[in-house]
Order: sequence, then structure tokens, then C-alpha cells
Amino acid sequence: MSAFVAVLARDLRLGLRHGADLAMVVIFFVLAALLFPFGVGPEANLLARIAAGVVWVTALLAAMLSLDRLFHADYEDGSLDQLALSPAPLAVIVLAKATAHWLTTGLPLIAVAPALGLMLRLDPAGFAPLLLAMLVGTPCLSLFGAIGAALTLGARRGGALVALVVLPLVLPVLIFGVGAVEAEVTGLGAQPHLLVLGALLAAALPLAPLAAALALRQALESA
Amino acid sequence: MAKTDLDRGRHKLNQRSDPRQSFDSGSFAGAGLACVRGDRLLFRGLGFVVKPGDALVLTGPNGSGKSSLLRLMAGLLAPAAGHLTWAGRPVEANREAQRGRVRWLGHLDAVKPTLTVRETLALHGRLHGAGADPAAALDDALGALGIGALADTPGRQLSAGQRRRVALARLLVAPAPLWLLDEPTVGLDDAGFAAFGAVAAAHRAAGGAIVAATHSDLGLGDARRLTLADFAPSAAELEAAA
Amino acid sequence: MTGGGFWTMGGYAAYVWPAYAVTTLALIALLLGALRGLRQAERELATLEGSRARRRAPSASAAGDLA
Amino acid sequence: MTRKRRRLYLLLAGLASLAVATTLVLLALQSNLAFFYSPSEVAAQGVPEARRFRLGGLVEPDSVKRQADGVTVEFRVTDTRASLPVRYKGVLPDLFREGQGVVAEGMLQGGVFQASEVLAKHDENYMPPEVAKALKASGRWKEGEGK
Amino acid sequence: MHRFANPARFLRIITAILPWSAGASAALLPLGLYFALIGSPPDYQQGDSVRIMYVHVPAAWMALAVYSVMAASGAVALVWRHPVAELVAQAAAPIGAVFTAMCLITGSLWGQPMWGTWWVWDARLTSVLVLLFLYLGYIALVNAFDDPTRGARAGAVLALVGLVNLPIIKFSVDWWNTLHQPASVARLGGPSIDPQMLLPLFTMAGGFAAFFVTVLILRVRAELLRRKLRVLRLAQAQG
Repeated sequence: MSAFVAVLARDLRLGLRHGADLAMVVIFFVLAALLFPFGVGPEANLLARIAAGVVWVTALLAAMLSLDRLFHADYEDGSLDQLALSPAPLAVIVLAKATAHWLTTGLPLIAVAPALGLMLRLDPAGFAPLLLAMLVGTPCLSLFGAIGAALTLGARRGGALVALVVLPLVLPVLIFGVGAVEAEVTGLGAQPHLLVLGALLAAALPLAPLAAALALRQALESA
Repeated sequence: MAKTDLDRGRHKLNQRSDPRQSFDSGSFAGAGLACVRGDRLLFRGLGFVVKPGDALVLTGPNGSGKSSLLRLMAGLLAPAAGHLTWAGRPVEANREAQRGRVRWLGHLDAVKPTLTVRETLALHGRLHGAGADPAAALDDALGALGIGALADTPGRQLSAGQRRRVALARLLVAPAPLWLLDEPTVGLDDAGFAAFGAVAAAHRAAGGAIVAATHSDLGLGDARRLTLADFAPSAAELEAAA
Repeated sequence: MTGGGFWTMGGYAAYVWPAYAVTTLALIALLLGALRGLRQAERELATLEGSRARRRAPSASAAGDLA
Repeated sequence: MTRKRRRLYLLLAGLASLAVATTLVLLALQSNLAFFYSPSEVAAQGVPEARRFRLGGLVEPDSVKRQADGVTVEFRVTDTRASLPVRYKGVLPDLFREGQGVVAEGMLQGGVFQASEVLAKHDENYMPPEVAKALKASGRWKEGEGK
Repeated sequence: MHRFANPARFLRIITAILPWSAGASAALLPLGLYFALIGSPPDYQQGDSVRIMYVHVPAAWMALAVYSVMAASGAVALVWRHPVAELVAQAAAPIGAVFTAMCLITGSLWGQPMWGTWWVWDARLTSVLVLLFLYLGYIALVNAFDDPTRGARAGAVLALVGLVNLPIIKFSVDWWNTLHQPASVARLGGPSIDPQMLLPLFTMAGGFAAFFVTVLILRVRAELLRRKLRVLRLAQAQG
């Protein structure tokens, strides 16, 4: 437990001291989402129909961008060796780092999502399910992303590879995240979609750190 | 194959160290160790024993597997053959306890540019469960390496030698019986070298052990040597493995 | 066969034949790809072992001269 | 001892988390999480007009009417409890026939489902025509069983 | 069992299997083709388009089976660190990717006349598409490292993680109301396919499986030779 808190505090501190990097992720999110009105035209009906999907897809891509921060710097400067050699289970350390990643990227994304929803003319009924779905879904992105980031440590082409590995894994998050908003707007109720997102999170919480820890051990073997 | 490797390892072990040495309690030992990186067999049939107060220096040309052997001892790398024991019990039986007994100094310093020296070392202390008074232990460690004045300096302002001292201070923040050091004195000035010597001597006097990989003299006095070239496979063996 | 005859596939020729063509082509491509990879590896290995044999050969002939 | 206890706690927490996941999935599957909605769900939820969704069910027997223009088709989709009129302009798939499964995408307009796409959903039964005829003749045919 | 152990025994075993699997595929595939195209009746509803089933369904089964083989070898590679298991997983992946693509393409050719669409985003189709991406991600990951062992191990972890997709594919048609019809063969209460149609289906499936084993053996042998080449070159460079 103390290892979890120690690593979480360290990563949060590191994240805040690299504030510009964090801001970049959020700015990318906003900018990419706001490209759509220019790409598909500013017609309100059309924008409203795609708003939830645009917010989710760009959030997904923004999270991908920030993933190489998760382990890569620690791998390069030897900190990962030190973390892996602490007596705490590596999965607990991974969970701490994924939590820090979510707090420093997932939460800011959620914070600006309502503004994007407004600009993309999202149906007023869609805001609550969008935020709820993001609140449950973005931690999944950090957790699945941790697996991808660990798997690609030391690879020749990092960035695109992480996306190739992680995107199929997070597709359910996208499907049910968008589904929640659409179902609510159609009047059919977002609840089942939110339940599935909750189930994804509950399953990922113990399993993803284990898989990522396994991947990290493999990466350290050939460091 | 495992058996012959093991036997060969024992044989070499008896040749190069005191024959009375066995895997007695309190010692850290390896037997029949082999290491493969990629497709390359670096060494095989390697054995060693480290007892309290010992210093073992790994030597050998570049690429002979010194760093790999250290990583193998730390548990970061699994041996392709052979096994490691602590006090006669295999280390795989309790990896977490083994991690608690080992302090690691890699060839990288693991110093973050935006964290201060104190923050860097404090995290290490918390992860490893520093003693009753972590703050005092931290100050002692800083003093021993002569970097007390740098405690609140962020990593990016440190010179290479100062970063190495911070990495060495990590060994003292949370005490452990076995130090595994990869080129510990790289980048250190004379004062730093002397500080390392004093710290290492104190560690050994207190019953700790040191295994270090190096190309230069570490000033560890009566250290024993393990030459990795002795365990390198012959070209014929490599071809046979194909 | 009932219905419209073998080649017309009861009006579904435009779907059935491409499906079988894709399958056949994919299987053939898999087999040829595997065989080509194997041949190439065998060839490279033969070249390597040939060069080693040549390296050994001069010393053998030198020994023969001495005798 | 503390290590073992910590392991145990971590294991229990992991198992509890997985149990929560299973429960949530089961709860979600109780409601319709669906590719399409049935006519009775549409009626019960009160789906507003002009919202796109997919409607699924069986084509009600004797409800298919082709308009004079030759391309517009009207029929009713039923799930045996409720039914909904559908209007579609375009080419119907080969498997579209009365009593068969169908999925239509579109929106409600004036109480009629205006479909922009109609897909046929077939059941999991495969048999030669003679066998189907024999089954029907012997009365062992279960109409619409596959839904 | 060591990484530097000679895989000669494994090589002997697969060399012994090869003629049998090659023979089986050479016999079963033409036979299955005959049953599928000529020897079986059309469907009472779908007419002759049902013949696409005899390549579509075996391809789908192989897509899942090959992934299972890959994940199982990955697990063996991670737990026992057996180099041969790494090779098997690596050699299987491209074959599985081809079967998955084959399943999607033939399914699309079947869906257009029957359902009225080439593609639809229902749970079954989407989850099989994800399977294809998993295969492609695996292949990209394995080849992204300079150290082949590192690539193989990373791939093994990814293969295990992706295993969660298999039950989703299998049960997607039962859990959600999809456009894709429910299971016809592996279902409670026995297959809902007429025996005259099961015969070509199983013959083709057997042929596909034998073909997979044959190609897998060829690819594993090539991989083993490549590994031998690398080791010999290293030995040469050192001695």
C-alpha cells in the first residue's frame, strides 16, 4: 500500500512539474475535436449526430499520445530497474503509475469534454451520459494503455506501434462509451452501456496491471 | 546438458575459490549459470559464492556478460540454466524477499531531472521500507557521499559525477546485505572515489557483501575476482548449439 | 446440382465464385510463401556452410602438401 | 507472514473486482444492449420522432405492400407482441420475405418507421428444399423459431 | 529445455508429421471442394449462395483455432521459456491473419446477397475484425525489436491479453441480438444443419486444419533454420 502511494505521489509530482506536456495532451484533444466542424461542415444536426463519437475518438487518440510517458522515461534512465527491484509487487507499481496517468490526462480530458460537447452541438440530454461514460471509460484507457506501453518498451518504432497494439483492446470502451450517449439521446437509456463500461473497468483493474507487469518483466530482461 | 553444466560449474567453483566454501547459510551463491541474450550464449557453467563481508569483482572484456550476470543476480534476468540460492534456499522461492535483500546500482543513475536529490532518495527509502528514522538515514547517506549541500537541487542541475553520487547514496538510504554495482565509480572524482571506498568498507565491515562489475580498480582491497572470459563458450560449442 | 446450373450458381455466381477464388488464392499464397521462406533459409545456410568448408579446405591441402 | 497476508488481500481484491465485473455484465445483459430494438421496446421506451435507430423483428405475414412506383415497399415489423409500420424505398435483400427476420435502420416519422436500409436476418437452420418441404408436410415445422 | 538446447527432437517430430498433414490436406481439400460445389444441395431459403458457408465457416473456425494455438504457445514460451514455443507462435500468426481475412471477405460476399449489405457493425463482425487487428498488432510487435527473443516474449503477452476476445466472438451472437445468425453447429441440441450440408462443411474444415498444420510446419522449419543461421554467424564472428 505504501509503495502504491509512494509511486503515485512521485508520478503526480513528475507529471505536474512537466506541466507543459500535460497541457499539450489537452490542447491536442481540443484541437483535434474542433477540426471536425471544418472537416464535415458546421451544420448543427450533423455535428450533433457525431459529437459523442468525435469526443471519444479524440480522447482515445490523446490518451495514446501520452502513453509513451508512462514507462518510457523510467525505462531509459534506469528508474524502472529500481522500481522493479522494490519488494512491492510490480503489478501494484503499475497500478499506481496507471492511476497517476489517469489523474494527469484522463481527468483534464473529462474537464474540457463538456466545452467540446457544446461546440459540437451535442444534444443537452447527452452531456450527463458522456461525462459518466468518460469517468468510467478513461481509466480503462490508462489501464489498457499501460499494457501497450509496457509491451512496446525498447521497440524500434514506438508511437505507431503502441496505437496498433492498444486500439483493438480499447475498442469496446469506445463502442460502449459512444453507445451510452446515443442510447440516452434516442430515449432508450444509457444505463446498460454504462454498466458494461463499469464491468470493463472492474475487470481491467486487477488484470491489466498483471499483464503489464508481465510485459515489463520481459522488457527488463532484455534491457 | 543441465547436469554436465552444473558439474562443470561446481568443478570451476572448487578450482577458483576456497574448497571449504559450500552453500552455507548466509551466503549468496550461483551454480551452473548460463545466460543467453538474443541468440547469443554469453557464458555457461558459471558458479560463485558470496559470503558476508565479501567483495566479488566481475571482470572480462566488453560483451562478456558482466552486466548481464549482475542483472541475473538481481533477479531482473532469468538464467537460461542453473540457479541462484540465498542461505542455501533457491531465490525463486521468495522473489520479493530477495528483492528486499538486494540494492542495485546500474550503469544508469535513475535520477529524474525535475526531482530534487532528497525526493529521489526519499522515494527509494519508502519503497524499500527505510529504518525507524528515514529522514536521518537520508541525511547520513547524503553526508557519506559528500552531497549534503545538494539535497534540494533538482537532478537536471547535477553533474555526471554528482548524479553518480546520488545513485550511490541510494545504497545507504535503506540498508540491505547485498550490493550489486555496475561500474560504480564511473564519472567520480578523487573525493567521490574515496567516499565510495569508505562507504563500501563500512558496508563490508557491517557484514554486507558487494558484487561489482568493472574495468577499473575499485579500491576494494581484498576483493576476489571472477573472470567471465573463463566461462565463455568456445566457437565449437556455439556451433554445436546451432 | 439443382437450380440454375453449375456455373451460374442459381444466380449467385457473382458471390460464390469470388469467395472460392479468394480462398484458393489465399491458401496458395500461404503455401508458396512458406515454401519460399524455407528455400531461402536453406540456401543461405548452404552458402554459409560452403564458405566454412572453403575456409577449412586450404589448411587441409597445405597438410597434404607436407605429406 | 505479512507478505503472504498482503498477497492474500491482493488476490481477494482482484477476485472481488472480477465478481463485480461479472455482475455488471449480467445486469447490463438484462436490458437490451443492442444492435437493434424490437417494436415492443420502441413502444415501451417512447422513442422520439426523427431519431435514428435500428428496428428488428419479423416481417408480419400478409403485410407487405408494394407501391405503384415499384420501388417503395410498406410492411409491418412484429415481435408478436407489438408491431410497427415500416416504409422503405430501395432494393430488398433476397432473403426478405414474410415471416422472416429483418433489421431496418431509419427513424420514426408520423408513427411510421422510415427505413433507409433494410437487412434480412436469417435463422441458423440450413437444409435442402426437399427436407424443408417434408418437414412442413409432416407438421414438425416451427415457424419463426430462430427469430 | 535450455534456450541453447538443440531443437533436433522437435524437428524430427514435425518432419515426421509433415507428410501426413500434407497428404491429408491434398486429399480433403479437393474432396471438400467437390462436396461443397457439386455434391451438396442448395439451401431451402438461400439457394446456392449457401455454398459460401463451406469456406466461410471453416475459415472462421481456423481464425479462432490458430489464435488459441498462438496464445497457448505464447503461454508455454513465457512459463517454460521454451524457444520452440516462441517459434510456433510466431509462425502461426500470419496464417491466422490470412484465415481471419478470408473469413471476413467470404462473409462479406455472403452478406451482400442474403442480408442486403456487404458489411454491418454488429457484434460478431466487429469482434472478428478486432481479431484481425490483434493478429496484425501481434505481427507488428514481434517484428519491432532488434532482439528476436524480446519480440517473441512481448508477442506472447499480447496474445494472452487478446485471448479475452475469443469468447466474445463465440458468444456475441447469443449475448446481443446481432444481424449475424446464432450458432448452427456447436450449439445445445445438436447442429441445425442438414447432414448433407454438414458433410462438406466438416470435410473442408478438416482440410483447412491439415493445411494449417502443413504450412505451420514449413514456417517453423524455416524459422529454425534462420535461428541456426544467426547462431552460426555469431559463432563465426567470435571464433
